[in-house]
Amino acid sequence: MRKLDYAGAIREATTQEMERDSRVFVYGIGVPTWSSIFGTTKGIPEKFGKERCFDTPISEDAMTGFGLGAAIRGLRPIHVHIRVDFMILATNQLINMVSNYTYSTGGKLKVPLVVRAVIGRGWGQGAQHSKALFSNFTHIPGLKVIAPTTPSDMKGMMIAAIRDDNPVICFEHRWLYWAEEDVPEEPYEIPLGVGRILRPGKDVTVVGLSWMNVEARLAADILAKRGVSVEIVDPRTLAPLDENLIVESVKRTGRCIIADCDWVDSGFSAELSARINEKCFGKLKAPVKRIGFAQTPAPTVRELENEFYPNAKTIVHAVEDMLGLEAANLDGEDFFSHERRFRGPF
Amino acid sequence: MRKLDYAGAIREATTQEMERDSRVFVYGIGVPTWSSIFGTTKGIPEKFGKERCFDTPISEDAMTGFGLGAAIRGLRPIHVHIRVDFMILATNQLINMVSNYTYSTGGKLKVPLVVRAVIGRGWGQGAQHSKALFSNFTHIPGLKVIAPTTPSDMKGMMIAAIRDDNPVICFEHRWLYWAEEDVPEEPYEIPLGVGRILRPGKDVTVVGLSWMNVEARLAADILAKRGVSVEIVDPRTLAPLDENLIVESVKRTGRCIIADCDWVDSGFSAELSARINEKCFGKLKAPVKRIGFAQTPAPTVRELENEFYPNAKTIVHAVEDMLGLEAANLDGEDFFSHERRFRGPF
Amino acid sequence: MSFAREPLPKATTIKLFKSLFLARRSEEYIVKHYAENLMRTPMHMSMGQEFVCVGVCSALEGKADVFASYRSHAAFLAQTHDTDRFFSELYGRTSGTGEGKGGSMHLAAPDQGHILSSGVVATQIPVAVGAAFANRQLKTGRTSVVFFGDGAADAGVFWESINAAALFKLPVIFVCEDNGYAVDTPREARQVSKSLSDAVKPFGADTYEDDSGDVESVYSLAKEAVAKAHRDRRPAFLNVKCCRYLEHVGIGTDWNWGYRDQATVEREWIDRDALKVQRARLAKHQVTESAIAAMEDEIDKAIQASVKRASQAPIPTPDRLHAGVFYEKA
Amino acid sequence: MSFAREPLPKATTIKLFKSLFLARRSEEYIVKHYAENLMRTPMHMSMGQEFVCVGVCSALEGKADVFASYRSHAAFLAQTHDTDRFFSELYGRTSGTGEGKGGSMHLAAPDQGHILSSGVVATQIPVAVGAAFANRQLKTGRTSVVFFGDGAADAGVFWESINAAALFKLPVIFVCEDNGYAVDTPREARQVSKSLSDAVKPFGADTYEDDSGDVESVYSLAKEAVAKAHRDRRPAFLNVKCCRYLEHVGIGTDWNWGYRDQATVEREWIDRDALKVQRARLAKHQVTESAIAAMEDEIDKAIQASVKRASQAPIPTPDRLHAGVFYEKA
Ligand SMILES: Cc1ncc(C[n+]2csc(CCOP(=O)(O)OP(=O)(O)O)c2C)c(N)n1
Ligand SMILES: Cc1ncc(C[n+]2csc(CCOP(=O)(O)OP(=O)(O)O)c2C)c(N)n1
Ligand SMILES: [Mg+2]
Ligand SMILES: [Mg+2]
Repeated sequence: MRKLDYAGAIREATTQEMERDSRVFVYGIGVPTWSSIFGTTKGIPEKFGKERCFDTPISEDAMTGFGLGAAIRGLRPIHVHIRVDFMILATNQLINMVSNYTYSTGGKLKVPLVVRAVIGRGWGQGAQHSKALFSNFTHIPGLKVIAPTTPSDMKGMMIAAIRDDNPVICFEHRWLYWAEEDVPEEPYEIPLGVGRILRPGKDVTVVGLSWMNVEARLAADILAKRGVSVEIVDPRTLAPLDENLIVESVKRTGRCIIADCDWVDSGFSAELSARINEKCFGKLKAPVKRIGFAQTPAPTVRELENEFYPNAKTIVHAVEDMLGLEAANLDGEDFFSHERRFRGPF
Repeated sequence: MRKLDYAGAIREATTQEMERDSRVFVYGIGVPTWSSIFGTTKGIPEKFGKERCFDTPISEDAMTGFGLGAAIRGLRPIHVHIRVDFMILATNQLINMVSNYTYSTGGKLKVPLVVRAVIGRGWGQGAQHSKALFSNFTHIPGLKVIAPTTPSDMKGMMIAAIRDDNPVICFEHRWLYWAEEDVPEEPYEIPLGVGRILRPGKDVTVVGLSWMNVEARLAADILAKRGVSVEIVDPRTLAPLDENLIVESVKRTGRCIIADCDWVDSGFSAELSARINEKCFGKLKAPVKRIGFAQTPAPTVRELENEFYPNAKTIVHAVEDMLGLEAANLDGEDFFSHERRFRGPF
Repeated sequence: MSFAREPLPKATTIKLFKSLFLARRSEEYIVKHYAENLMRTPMHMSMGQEFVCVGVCSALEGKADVFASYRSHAAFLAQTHDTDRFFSELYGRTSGTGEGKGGSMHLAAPDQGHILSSGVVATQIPVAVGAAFANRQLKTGRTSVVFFGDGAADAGVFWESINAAALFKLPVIFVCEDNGYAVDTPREARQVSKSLSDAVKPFGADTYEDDSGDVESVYSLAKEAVAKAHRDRRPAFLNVKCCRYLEHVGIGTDWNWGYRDQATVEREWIDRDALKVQRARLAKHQVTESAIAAMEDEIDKAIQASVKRASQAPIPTPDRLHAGVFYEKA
Repeated sequence: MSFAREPLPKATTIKLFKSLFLARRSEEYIVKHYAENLMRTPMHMSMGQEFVCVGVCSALEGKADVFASYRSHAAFLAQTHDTDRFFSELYGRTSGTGEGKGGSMHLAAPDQGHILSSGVVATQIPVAVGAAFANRQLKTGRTSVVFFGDGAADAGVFWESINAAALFKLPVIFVCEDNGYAVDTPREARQVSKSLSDAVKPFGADTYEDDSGDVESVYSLAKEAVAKAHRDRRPAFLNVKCCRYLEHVGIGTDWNWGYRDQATVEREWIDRDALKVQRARLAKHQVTESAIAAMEDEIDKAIQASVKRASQAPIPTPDRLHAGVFYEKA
C-alpha cells in the first residue's frame, strides 16, 4: 500500500470506476478546469475526454435535472458542486425529482446519480460559503447521504456510491482533502449504511461527523492524558444510518456527545440525539450533548469565526463537563489551523 | 365576537395590516386570481388594487429575491406559495440571502418579509404536492418559522409576522382553512416565539405541529373516555421555539409524544426530541416518541396514503403503548376525512 | 402557421385519428366517472390539447423518450396507447404505471418511452436534456421529447435547459403546449416577450410556431423538426398554440371564472376541434362512416376493457408503502 | 461600440479619474499587503474592470441602490468612495460595513446606496428588481442598479429577473461586467447566444453594448440608459466588455493557468487601461501633471489614513457573534 490523500482517494475512485464502466462520467462547474475541484478531478479530462468529464454553465438547477435524465436513461453521472451553498440551487431537482423518481415509477427506474458537495471552513468565507446542510437532505426519503472522513473510507464509499443504483449525496469537508493514509490501490467497496468505530474507548462516545472526527481524535488524545477514554464513532453514511453501531457504543459508555460541523438546531445532530435517547433510554448517565455551529450565519472575521466553529477544545470541554472534571488548561496543546495543511492519518 | 375560519383569519389579518400600513403588499402565483389561495386573499385585489396585490410569473427564485429587495428598501411584502413544494425553488434566496441579510450587514438592514407556504394532504397529491419541510427552514439561523393551528392564533400571529422586522415563514395546513372559532374583530398580535397549551392534562404531553393538534385533540377525547389525561402543547412558533413551555409540560407529565405532519427523520420532531431529552433528563418515564410521515415519498393511492399519514389513531395507539394499555378498538370513533370539510373549534 | 404542407398518407391520417380519439375518449370516460370517487388523484385534463402530443409522438413512431407535465394524459396515451396501465394508475392499482403511487401527475411507462410526468412546473425539462445526452452516448437512436405549458417558460430552468441542450449539441425536442394560460393567468401577464419563439432563438434552438390547431400540421412539423435536430445536432423548440377546454385541474369547465370568454373559445377553438377535423379528413380519404364508427367502437371497447381490468386489479397492500423508495435489483 | 459621443465637461473627467484612481489604488494596497494575513477574507479583485462600476455609479450621482457580486470592490468604492468602512471590513473591524461579519464578498453601506454584495452567482439580481419596486412605490427617486458577471447570465434567475422587471415596468439597470470568463471558463463554453444583448432584448429590456474599455463611454451610456429607463418605465441591460487583470480570486495573476494569453490580454486591454486613458485625458483638459499628482497624492493619503484607522479599530468581541441575527430596533 501507499499513502494517498483524501482528494487523491476521490480522484482514484472516480478514475477506476470510469475505467471499469464507460457509463460513468463526471461534470460540474469547474470540474475539468485548472483548479479541478481541489485536485479531485485532476487528470481525468485528459484521460477520458470531454464527453466524460466536462464543465457546465452556472445553471445548477438545469444541470441537476440533466444528471437525473442521464442517470435514468443508462449513464452513471457524478455531479460536483464546489460548495454546498451552490447546491441549494439544485434542491428543487434533488427534493422534488431525484428523490422520488424510483418511488413514483413503482420502483421501475433506477437513479444512479452521485452528487458531490464540498463543505467546510475556509479563509473568512462568510455566510454564503460555509454551510453543511446535512439534515436538509437526510430529511428526504429516497436520497442516500454520505460524509466519509478518512481517505480509505472515501475511496471505498465513493466506489460504492458510483455503483449504487440510487442517488447518493457525498459531503466532503475541504480540510480533509489533505488528510493522508494508507489506501489500497485496487478498487474496493465500503458498503453504504455501515458506520465505523474510529477509536475504541469506554468513558464517553463521541459521534463525529466528517471533519469533526479529526477534532474528536485530537480531543481524545488530550483527554487520554487525563485518563479519560473516548470512543469515536463515525457514522460515515448519514442516511441510511447505522443506528445500531451508535446505540451499542452509547450503551457501553453511557455517555454521548455528538460533534457536528453544521448548525445544531434541526441539524443531523438532532436526529442522532433523538434516536440515541430513544434507544438508550434508561442507559444514559448524562444527557446527550450536541456540538455544532453557533446558531448564527457564519461571520467572516477570524475572531468570530473561532467562536462560530466548534473544534477539539469544544469537545474536550464538553467531555469534562459531562464527567464533572475541572476544565483543563489547553494552552500547551497544538490545535489544527487551516493555515497549515492537514496531513493526519484520518 | 363572531366565528371566523382560518382562511378568513389570514384574510382579515392581511386586510387589516394593509389598511394600517400602506407598505404592506401581498403577491405570488395565483394570489389575486379567482381561486385566491383557498380564499385567503379574496377581496384584497379589489380593495387595494393591483400594485398591492398581484400575480407573478412562475419564477419563484426571482420573485423571492424580489420580496427581499422590496423588504430591505422599505416595503413589507407577503409572498405566497400555494404549496411548500414550489417554495423549494425559493430556497436559494431564502437560505443564501434572506436569512443573512441582516447579519451580513452588521445588523443594519431589516427584512420584514412574510413567506406563506401551504402544506397538507390533499386528494391523492403524490410526492410533489405533499411536503412540509419545517426543519429545512428551522435549521437556518435568521429565519423565523411559524405554523399556527387555530384561527385566532393565525390572525394574531399573522399580524405579528407582518409587523416583524425579520423574515417569517408561515406554514399553513390546508385542512385548517375551514376550521372555525371565535376570533376578535380588531387587530391584535400574538407574539412569535410563545407556545400555547391547547389542552391541559397530566398523563402524557403531546406536542402537536399544525394539523396534528387537531388529531391530538381527537385522540385526547378518545383517551379521556378511558381515563387517560392528555396535555396538548402547540409550539405555534417553531423558531424561535418556546422551549420552556414544552419542557415544563413534559416534566409534569413525564411522557411525551411529538406528533408532526412531516417526515420523522431529521424532521422538526427530532429537534424537539433532542431538546426535551436534554432538558428533561431523568424526568422521563418513557422514551420520547415521534410520530410523522412514513419515511417514503408520498404515495397517491388512498390505501397507501392512509398508511403514510399519521392521524388520531396513530396518537391513540402511541399513548396506549407508552402507558402499557391494551390497544382499544376504535371502530366506533369518528375520524376526520378531508372529504368532509373541517369545522372544529381548532 | 401550419406545417401540413402536403396531404399525409391515408394510413397516417387514420393513425392520428385513432390516437386522438383514444386520448379524447379516455378523458371523456374520466369526466363521466370521476364523481364515483374511485380515481382519487387530481386530474389535469388534456382535452382540446391532445393534438399536440398526438402529432409529436406519432411522428416519432415510438422511438422517443417522452417527459411531460402533470397535464399528462394525452402525452402518455399518445406515446404508449396503453389504456390498461393508464386507468390502472388512475384507479390506484398495482397494475398501474406506478403501482398506484404516482397517480395522474406521475404517469410512467419508461419501457414504452413515457418516462415520468411531473407536477412541479418545468422540472421535467432539464431531465429531457440529460436523457438526450444518455441517448447520444449510448447510441440508442431515441429522441428526447419534452412537453410543457407556456407557464414553464416563466421559469429560469427552461432557459437554462435550452441553452444546455444547444451547448451540448443535443437534439432535444422542446414542445410548448401553448394554451395561453397558467391556471387563469394569461401569458401576457407573465411574460414580456411578444413571441416565445423569438426569445428562444438566440439560445440556440431552431424554433417553430404552429397555430393551426391541427394534428396533421403538428405531425408534419415534428417530423421536420426531429430530422433537422438530429441532422444539425441542435435542439428544436416547437410552440404549438392550443386550447384547454376544461378547467385547470378537475373535470369541469371554468367559464364562470371570468378569465376567458366561452363564446370566443368556442368560436376560435372548439368549432375547429382537432378531433372533429381529423374525423372529417377520413371521409376525404374514402373511409366510410361505418368504417370510422367501427374504429371508434373498437377503441371504446378497448377503453371499457381497460377500465374493467383496472377496477378489478388489486389495490396495493399496506406493505407496499415502503417498497421502492430505493431501487431493488430484480 | 462606444458611447462617448461628445467630450464630457472637465469636472466630470476629473471626477471619473478620481473615482477610478481610488478603486485602483485601494486594490493595489490590498495586493501589497494581503500577505500580511490581516485581511482574512477571499478577495475577488476588480482590477482592470473598475471603469464599469465607476462609469455607471458616477452617472447616477449617488441616487442609486447598488447591488453587486462578490467582485465587489469597485462597485462599493465607485458608489460610496468610503475607504474607511471598506478597509475596516476587510480588516474585520467593528467599524467595517458589516462590523467584520461580511468581509470582501458582503460589503454593505445601504445608507450610501451600496446595499449588499453577494457571493452566490446571480443572487443579487432579483433583489435589485424588488428594490426598484420599493423605490417606485415609495417614490424615493432612487435607481436600482445591479452589477454581475457574464457568468450570471448562465443562471435562470437572470432571465426571470429581466422578465419580471420588464413586466412590472421597473427601471432597473442591469449591468453585466462582461470579462468573458466565469473563473477560467469562457462565455462560449457556457452560453450559446452570440450576443447576450440580443438574447436579452425579447425579455423587454433596452439593451446596450459597450466594448470601448473607456470610463467616459460607460458614463455616457449609463446617463442615457438611466434616463430612458425612467422615461419609458423599462429596464435597461448594459453589457460592458472588460478585462479582469488578476486571477479569479486572490491577488495574483493567472497567466500560468493556460486559459488566456498574457500577450493578447496586454495588447487588447492593459495597454489601453481605462485609468491610464483617463489620466491622459486630464492633460487635454489642461490639468497639469503636478495638479494630477496632487490629486493622486490626496487619494493615496486618504487610503493610508483609512487603513490606519481600520487597523486601529476594535476587533469584534466574541459576544458580537450572536448579535444581529435578527434585527434589533435602535
Ligand atoms: C414551480 C411551480 N410553481 C407553481 C405551481 C402551481 N401550478 C400548477 S400548474 C400551474 C400553471 C402552469 O401553466 P402552464 O405551464 O402553462 O401549463 P398548463 O397548466 O397551462 O398546461 C401552476 C402555476 C407548480 N406546479 N410548480
Ligand atoms: C450559484 C453559484 N455557482 C457557482 C459559484 C462559484 N463561482 C464563483 S464566481 C464564479 C464565476 C462567475 O463568473 P462571472 O459571473 O462572469 O463573474 P466574474 O467572476 O467573471 O466577475 C463561479 C462559478 C457561485 N459562486 N455561485
Ligand atoms: Mg398554459
Ligand atoms: Mg465573468
